[in-house]
Amino acid sequence: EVTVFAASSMKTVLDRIIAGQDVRVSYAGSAALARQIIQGAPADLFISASPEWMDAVEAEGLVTERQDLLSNRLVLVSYDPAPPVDLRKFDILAALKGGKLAMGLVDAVPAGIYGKAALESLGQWEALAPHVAQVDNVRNALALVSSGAAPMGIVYATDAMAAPDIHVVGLFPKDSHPKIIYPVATLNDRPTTLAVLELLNSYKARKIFRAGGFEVLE
Amino acid sequence: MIEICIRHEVPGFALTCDFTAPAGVTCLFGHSGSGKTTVVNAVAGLLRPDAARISVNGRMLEDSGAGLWLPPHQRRIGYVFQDARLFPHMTVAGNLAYGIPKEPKGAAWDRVIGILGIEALLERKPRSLSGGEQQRVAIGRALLSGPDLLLMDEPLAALDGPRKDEILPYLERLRDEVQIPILYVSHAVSEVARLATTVVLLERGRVVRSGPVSEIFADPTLVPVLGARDAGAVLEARIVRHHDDGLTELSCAGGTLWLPQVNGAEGSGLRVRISASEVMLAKERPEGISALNVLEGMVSAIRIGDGPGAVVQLQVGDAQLLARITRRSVEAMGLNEGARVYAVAKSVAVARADVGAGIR
Amino acid sequence: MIEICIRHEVPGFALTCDFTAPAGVTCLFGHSGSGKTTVVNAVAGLLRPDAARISVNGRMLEDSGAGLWLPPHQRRIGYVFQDARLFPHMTVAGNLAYGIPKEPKGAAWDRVIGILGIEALLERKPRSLSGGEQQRVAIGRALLSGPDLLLMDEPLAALDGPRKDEILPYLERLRDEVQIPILYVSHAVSEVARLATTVVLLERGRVVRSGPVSEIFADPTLVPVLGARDAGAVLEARIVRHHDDGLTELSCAGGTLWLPQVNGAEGSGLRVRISASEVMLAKERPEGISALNVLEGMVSAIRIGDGPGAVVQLQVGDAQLLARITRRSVEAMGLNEGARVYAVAKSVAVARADVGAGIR
Amino acid sequence: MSWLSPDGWQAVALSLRVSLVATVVALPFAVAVAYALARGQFRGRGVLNAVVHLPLILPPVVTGYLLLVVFAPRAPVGAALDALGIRFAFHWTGAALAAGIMGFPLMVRAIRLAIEAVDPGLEAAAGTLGANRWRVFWTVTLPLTLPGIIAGAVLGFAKALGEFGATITFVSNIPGQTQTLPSAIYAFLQVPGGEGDAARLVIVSVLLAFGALGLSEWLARRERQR
Amino acid sequence: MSWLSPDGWQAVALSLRVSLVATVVALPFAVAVAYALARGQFRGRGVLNAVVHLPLILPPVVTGYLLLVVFAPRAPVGAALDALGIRFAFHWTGAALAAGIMGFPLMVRAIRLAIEAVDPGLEAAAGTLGANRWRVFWTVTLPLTLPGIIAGAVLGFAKALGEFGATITFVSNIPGQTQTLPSAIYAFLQVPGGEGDAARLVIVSVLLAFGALGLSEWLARRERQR
Ligand SMILES: Nc1ncnc2c1ncn2[C@@H]1O[C@H](COP(=O)(O)OP(=O)(O)OP(=O)(O)O)[C@@H](O)[C@H]1O
Ligand SMILES: Nc1ncnc2c1ncn2[C@@H]1O[C@H](COP(=O)(O)OP(=O)(O)OP(=O)(O)O)[C@@H](O)[C@H]1O
Ligand code: MOO
Ligand SMILES: [Mg+2]
Ligand SMILES: [Mg+2]
Repeated sequence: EVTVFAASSMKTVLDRIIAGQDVRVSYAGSAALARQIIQGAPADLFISASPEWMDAVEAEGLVTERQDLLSNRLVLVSYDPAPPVDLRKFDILAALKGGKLAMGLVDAVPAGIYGKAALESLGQWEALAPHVAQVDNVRNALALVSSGAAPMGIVYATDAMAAPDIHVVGLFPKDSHPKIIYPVATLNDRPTTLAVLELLNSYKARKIFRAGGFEVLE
Repeated sequence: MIEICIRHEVPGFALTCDFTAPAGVTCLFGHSGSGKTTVVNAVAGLLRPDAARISVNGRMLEDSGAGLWLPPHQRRIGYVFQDARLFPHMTVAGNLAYGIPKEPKGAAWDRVIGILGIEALLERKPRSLSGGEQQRVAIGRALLSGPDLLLMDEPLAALDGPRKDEILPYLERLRDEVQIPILYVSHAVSEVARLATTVVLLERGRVVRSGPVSEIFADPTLVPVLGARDAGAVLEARIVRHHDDGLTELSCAGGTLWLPQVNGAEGSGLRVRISASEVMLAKERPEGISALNVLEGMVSAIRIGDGPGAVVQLQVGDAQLLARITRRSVEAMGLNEGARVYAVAKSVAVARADVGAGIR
Repeated sequence: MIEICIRHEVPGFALTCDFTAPAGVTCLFGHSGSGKTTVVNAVAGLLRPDAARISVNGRMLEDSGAGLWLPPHQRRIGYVFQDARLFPHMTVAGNLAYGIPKEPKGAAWDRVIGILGIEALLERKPRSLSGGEQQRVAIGRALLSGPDLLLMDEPLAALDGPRKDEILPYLERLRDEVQIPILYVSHAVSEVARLATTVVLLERGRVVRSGPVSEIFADPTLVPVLGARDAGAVLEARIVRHHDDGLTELSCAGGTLWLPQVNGAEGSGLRVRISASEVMLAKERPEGISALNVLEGMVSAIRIGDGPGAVVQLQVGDAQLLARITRRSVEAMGLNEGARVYAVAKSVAVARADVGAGIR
Repeated sequence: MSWLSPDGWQAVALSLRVSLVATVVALPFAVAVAYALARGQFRGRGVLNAVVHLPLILPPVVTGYLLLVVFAPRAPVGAALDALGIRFAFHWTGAALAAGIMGFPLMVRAIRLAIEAVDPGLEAAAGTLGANRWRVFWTVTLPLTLPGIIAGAVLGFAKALGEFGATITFVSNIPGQTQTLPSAIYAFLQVPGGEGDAARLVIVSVLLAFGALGLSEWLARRERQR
Repeated sequence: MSWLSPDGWQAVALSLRVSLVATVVALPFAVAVAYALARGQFRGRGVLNAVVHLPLILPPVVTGYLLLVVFAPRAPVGAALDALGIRFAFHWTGAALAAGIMGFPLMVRAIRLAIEAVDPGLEAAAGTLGANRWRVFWTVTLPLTLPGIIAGAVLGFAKALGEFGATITFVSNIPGQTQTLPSAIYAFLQVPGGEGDAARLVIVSVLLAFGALGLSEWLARRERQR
């Protein structure tokens, strides 16, 4: 039996890929998982939502093989229906109409860090900073928007895609923030572990990842 | 005047209690479990009986027929519980003021505090008071709430002898100086005899006798009910003179009584209880004896008990006296109804705990 | 034999208490706050005095000089508290068995339960017992723990009169049938007189007098300490015959006494207390009176009090009797030391609560 | 001060305010509910008891999520309150609400035990002295329950200081507005190497709570000695 | 059953096991600490009291982190225990440890209040009957504290059922191994469309806790009536 530690945003797609396999997945925040692995958790594979935490694990000499598995896009979502716009020419502050912009923790969780970088490169961060409501993970940012507590939020395209009750206003340009990377690493060389890595790279898996909104990295 | 009529049933106990009590102290008297507390709680509104009509001085507190039931706080009733129930987080003054509708405290305040002798305690917390002091404060608290009726459920039962003696005189002053009716529960005969105007005798939830205290206590047929040891007549007396040697001369129906220093103005009335077991009978007026009280009377009834004792009732003037002596003496002295005899009682023995107003 | 020597100081109170008590019941007697409970607690080990030497039948429980201090559970002491302190979560049987080292319960179990009359209560919980029953169980529990010494701190103070009477006979049977010393605290004279072999009189933390009960109670100089009302001599008497009319004939130092039915075999000894206030004095032997007890004696001391009273000590045979009469009578009768007088006491009055073994 | 970042100090100040307000505001409700549970004989007592315990039982995220669904400005309740000028969402008051709700069962438990220990005889005595139920409660039951109320308040305050999951889900983490100590600590723990900063905040938070505990023990002792 | 996924049922079973074990194992320690705090007169009483409250004050993530740092297989303590065959990290026993520690202050508070209400006179009486301190504790203090112990146990059990932050941080979220109800709920809430599954688990968790509450109220009532 193989144990995979995976960032919790992977749950939908990963559950589908490993269905019927002898694989258990522990979903939690990347920081918690990385720390646990560093402290000796019995994980065979680690899928992180942030390259930094994978770096931390690798620095401990625990990684046997590492690969950038997936990428993602940042999107601006809104509670009210809105026509798609080009975010390069869109005044988010005005569109908030005094409400909050929901994001992950801008210094702590990956979606927040990427989002802040994007806003900075678009020259909107200064103005928006006081209006940002930060939450501990992207899903809670999405919840803020879908409950109407925040009129808009910055989340992953994958989250936006699966949430029927919110509206995508626009995709942030790829070059507005560092590339979003979900690295995967094996933590031992057991054949069963390698088999799971193979499974993640299989055609079927790619199909599921893409269907879930991810971009599959070669 | 209190009119009480209560029907109440709980598994194993049925209460049917009707009585009317005039002003003064009405003692509910009866064995443990006879229903005394139940009656008092019903009057206070702490218990809701199956059916009841209760009125105090004409004001209806409860009339189950008419669907009337006043909650306790609207009954204007003062309740002194056996266990004081002072509020531990308040000072004595705070406890006393609790039931007073509004400031300023007025004359009643000083008067009640004076009667009860609790001036010095006002700033203290209840925990630091002795049992007797606590009960006095509890009485003051009930009084100061300006009640139409005072309920006292064995207010002295938890106290030992000396502390009882300390507080009884205050109760007497209450009875004599405060003009509200008191319903008093006790199974201590000496308390009842000393305080009661009216006695209501309860037995197994029913009123078996009620009437003025002198009548009930002089009734030899009630001796078994009251308890042989504690039977004894209650006499009304009047202070004639306080003598220099510390004795007080009293006149009562049957003649002159001498008691050690009794408080009270010359001419004022008081009540003396002469315990049946302390009365000695003599055929001739005894001479050269230390006992000062000798009353001449006529045997009006003799009740021979199951044991070695007998109770003799004497008509002394227009009052009655009881004497508890041995059957052997009844025979030896040839006593029978109508015989003239002398009742002899020591001053110090009579003084015991049975005279109104504090003596030792 | 108990040897006790305690020094203890707390702010405002210093205890210096030395006494040796023979077998039987030793009563610690004294006003509230005189240090009785402090002594008992020190003996039990519940309080650690500044300095103490305490031994029971030669076994040292505490010797501060030698650094010896046994904790309570190693002292083999039975303590009956004023407030029973039964374990509420155990049945009566559970409470009784608590201090018994090991099963099986053996003969002591049946004997103690028999003496205390608690067979019928064994399966009940303490909460449902009356106060008197609770104290009996507490006594049984202490006894069954097989103590070398029994401590009783006002075991009856919380009980009212009838309940006291109910339990006193059990204590007397204890004293007479169980051969362990008892240290008994009380400020009720009648209890002390009835139970004590030895009396230790405490005042403000110091032993003011100690000695056999008959000596202490017949001492007119101690009347103010004991309380005038409760003073009275204790006489040793012997049962001569139980008569058919319910009276028991006793012989004592000064002559014959007649009391209502006393339990006890003919020939057995018992103790009679004749309260000073119940003794009447006469110059001539009175005739034709209901009082059966007339003892001839000689005035051995007269103590005139501050009030109207006086205490007269009589030498009656080789025993002493006290009579409390008025000063007026002392003068009227021309009493002085050496005068021959007759002491008169009613059978029923003497019988009060002061004879060993339960009578009403 | 350089030991903590300005954001850190801000979080400390905010956490104190949030916890104090949460405790002070929740306390009367806790007392009322505890009284009802201890003395009441009404239908639905069991249900009330269960509902009060909910925040203890539910994962904090769920509680936060439920709060969000109820109090969001667009939700019916939230909108109604908004119209009255009462705001919870993204406001420190919301943090206080979350903290208060999370600490509520702890307060109620402690206070209820204390009320159950008050002698009903004293309340009956107050009744016979003319005090209606309301006055009896204020002048007798409540003062006698004080030690338990203090214990409950401290428990609630401590819990409020530590509350994280429900707070961040409900009011997110706006520095100076809703970033309490636990949120700040969490944020530091999410980035590699943030443990040192987190540790400093943990120390502050522990010191605060110990202060509250010490104060409560002292108050309780004083109360007992009176 | 199709109402819950197999993983869901597994989480329910695990949560029950974890909470029960946590409560049962923590209870004796809670009683001992409560007794020491209520009756002890030793130095460091204040410190003990403060330390006991720590899990309440600290954000659960911090508690979880500290547990991880202490009990992980690579940490000294964890390694030592591992050598003895005792495993906490990433094992259901670790979830129980976290749950027990988080519920500990609640248990201690309730039990301490109950012990403080036991009449020391009864303990002294037991002493004079020859019982040493140990026997007095077992036969007198403890039985009289029972209602408080029941209350404390239920509070601890409820808290254990709801514990999330410390658990997921310490032992991760491994299905069948360390995935308790709250972790499972969390996982469902992390993905769009998981709310329905989460809600079902929430209902189960609420029902379990209500059952425990009802049981405790019933036990307490029975105890009082005896
Ligand atoms: N709730 C109840 N259920 C059953 N019986 C009750 C209840 N309350 C009182 N009783 C019974 O009613 C009877 C009268 O009780 P009450 O307390 O009035 O007696 P009392 O005369 O005050 O006795 P005491 O002198 O011992 O105080 C007793 O036999 C008691 O057992
Ligand atoms: N811890 C203490 N601190 C100060 N004074 C104390 C303390 N314990 C007892 N005392 C004082 O010691 C004295 C003796 O107390 P003790 O309880 O022995 O009296 P007692 O003779 O048993 O009285 P009572 O008959 O009222 O029971 C009292 O004046 C009491 O106030
Ligand atoms: O209820 Mo928590 O898991 O302590 O925030
Ligand atoms: Mg009664
Ligand atoms: Mg004492």
